[in-house]
Amino acid sequence: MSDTKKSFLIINRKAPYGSSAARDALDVALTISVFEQPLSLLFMDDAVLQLLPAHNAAAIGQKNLSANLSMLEMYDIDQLYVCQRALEQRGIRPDDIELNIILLDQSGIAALIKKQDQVLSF
Amino acid sequence: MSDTKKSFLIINRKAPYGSSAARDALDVALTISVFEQPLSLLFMDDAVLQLLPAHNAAAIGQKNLSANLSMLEMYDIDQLYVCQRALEQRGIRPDDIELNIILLDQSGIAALIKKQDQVLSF
Amino acid sequence: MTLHLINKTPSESSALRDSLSAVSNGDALLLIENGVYAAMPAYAELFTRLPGSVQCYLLEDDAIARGLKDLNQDFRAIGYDGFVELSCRYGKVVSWF
Amino acid sequence: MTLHLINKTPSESSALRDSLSAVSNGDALLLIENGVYAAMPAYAELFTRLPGSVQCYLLEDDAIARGLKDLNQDFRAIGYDGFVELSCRYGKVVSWF
Amino acid sequence: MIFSIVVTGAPYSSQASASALQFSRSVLKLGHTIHRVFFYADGVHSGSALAAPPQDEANIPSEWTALACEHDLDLVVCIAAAVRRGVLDENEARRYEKSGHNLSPDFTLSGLGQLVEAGILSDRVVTFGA
Amino acid sequence: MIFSIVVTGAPYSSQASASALQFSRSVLKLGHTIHRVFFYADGVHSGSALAAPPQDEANIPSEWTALACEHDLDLVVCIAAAVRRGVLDENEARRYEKSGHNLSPDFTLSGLGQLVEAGILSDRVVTFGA
Repeated sequence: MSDTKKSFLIINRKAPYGSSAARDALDVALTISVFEQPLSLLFMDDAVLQLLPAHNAAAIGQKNLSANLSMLEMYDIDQLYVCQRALEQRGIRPDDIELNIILLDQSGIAALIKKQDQVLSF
Repeated sequence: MSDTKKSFLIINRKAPYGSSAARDALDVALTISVFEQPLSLLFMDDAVLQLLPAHNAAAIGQKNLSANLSMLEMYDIDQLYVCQRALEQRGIRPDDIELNIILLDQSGIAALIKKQDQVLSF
Repeated sequence: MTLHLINKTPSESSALRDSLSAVSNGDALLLIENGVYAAMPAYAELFTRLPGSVQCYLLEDDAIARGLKDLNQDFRAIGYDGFVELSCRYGKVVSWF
Repeated sequence: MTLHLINKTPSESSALRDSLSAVSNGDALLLIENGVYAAMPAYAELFTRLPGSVQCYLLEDDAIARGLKDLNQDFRAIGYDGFVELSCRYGKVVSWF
Repeated sequence: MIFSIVVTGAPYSSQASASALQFSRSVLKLGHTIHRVFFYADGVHSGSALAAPPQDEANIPSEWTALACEHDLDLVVCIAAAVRRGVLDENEARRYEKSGHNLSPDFTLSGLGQLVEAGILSDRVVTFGA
Repeated sequence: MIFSIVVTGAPYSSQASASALQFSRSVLKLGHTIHRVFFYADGVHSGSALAAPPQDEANIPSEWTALACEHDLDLVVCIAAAVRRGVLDENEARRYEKSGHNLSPDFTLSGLGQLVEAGILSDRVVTFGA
């Protein structure tokens, strides 16, 4: 199995905290990186809200997602792609986001998906 | 308790079969009618899709919702209110629906909600 | 009068849009859970056609959890105690999700 | 090439809209579960900007269950065997929900 | 004022049960009464005796239990929604000949009549949906 | 061709598990292989041994069990998602000192590595989401 490599893309589309989707996706991302497979993450739609800084999820009895997001960088997952239109629709400036992100327009997203072996959605 | 009457409104907003919401709402409606409380049902958004005739849910291993909807009339629940805009957006003509329905516009919906004691949402 | 409770973002469900089409004069809106994102300034236009008599609130705990600040000034932030008080003040609570 | 699998109505989630913004030439769409409602003629406009090379399918079992007929002619109805065949023919399957 | 609370979302999957818990605490703190908390649809998983979240996360089912014990709350789980989803008390486990049961003893399985009765007897019904 | 299937919706609450079951039947009928079915998030409830739907309704967990027995399927339930939601096998019940367990014996609790390994070894991964 160690010889086999597949490129994985995780598509995130959900806001954090209201459901378990955001955390489920991050757990899968960390596991893929443990398996040392090529991995990209794409944030579309409400998932760009995961990228806002200064979460304080203790206020609702949950754990901060931000800690896990920062772990991505520790695990050398630095392919964080973000849908530009999703940011614009929510009035979020790329500068507001404290992670290294790559902005993609519609054709960029299509091209990103096209080159993957496996795509997992959350 | 037999002296107390409260008017109930059930707001349906979900399509049938994809989730349990439509059936959950109907089960509550039938229970309210057993308790002989004044009851209205409002179908908004995707819930108007529950009203289409000729379901055949056996195709996906479920039970037809239509049977339960017809039971509403047996139980004398004939206040079926339907959001006109939701029908229009989906190209459904009121004639396509084989139940006795009352069409409501936006202000009609607001007025309906206003006069209820309790509103349950599905 | 009715307190309308919305817990979904404008994108993940039509709950907000449907609630806005169902308010009466003197009702109130309260955004909770993911619903608080609707108070981001980018969504302000959704609320411009609301009657002036409709008060708008958001649950502070949910906004803090999500790192939201500089929100739409038309929304007043309240805690769970305020949520309970609103539930008492208005004749009923209608949930949109 | 990718098979895009959509299982939500145009109203209950932005899954369909997001999938449409992510298709490449030669991809295919397959509507399943509540997704089949998007093949109602009233929603035809959503699909007008798709490249002509994108094939559109819907899962017949789900359409029959929901009493849908006279659907958008651009969608071909298939069964689960057809769904499996499409999954083989396209290089991967991307789910939108 | 008399409140009843309806929860239709499962813990962890949705925020509904956690929000309802916080709301209930405030209701009681402010001197109001909770006639009943009714768990419907996926809300029935709030009554699980087997949920074992990591220690640094909230345990929603056991927080309901603690609140119920402190304030003598009536926590009712819809029986039809529950048995379908594999949430059983000892009686139902016997009836369906299942090997075990998993409803926390502080919750009661009962019918939708309990929801309607709560609507009739309560000044306010607040639904936390998923 | 080698398939793996991912299910993230609970039976009855969502159609995901039922659709995945139908799809899996067709995959096998057409002569393909299913490397693994992975149940994640609310999908973990597909592994419940206690679900007791009315007799005139499909019993999704037991249909999975029947299909697995017939075709020797590897049905894996994500352990982290499951224990949080109150789906436990005998081992986990012991570990968390719970009174009972409710995972059907034809399902296995395991980690997310099983999902990733399935993605690496399968030609196609098809997700049925909720």
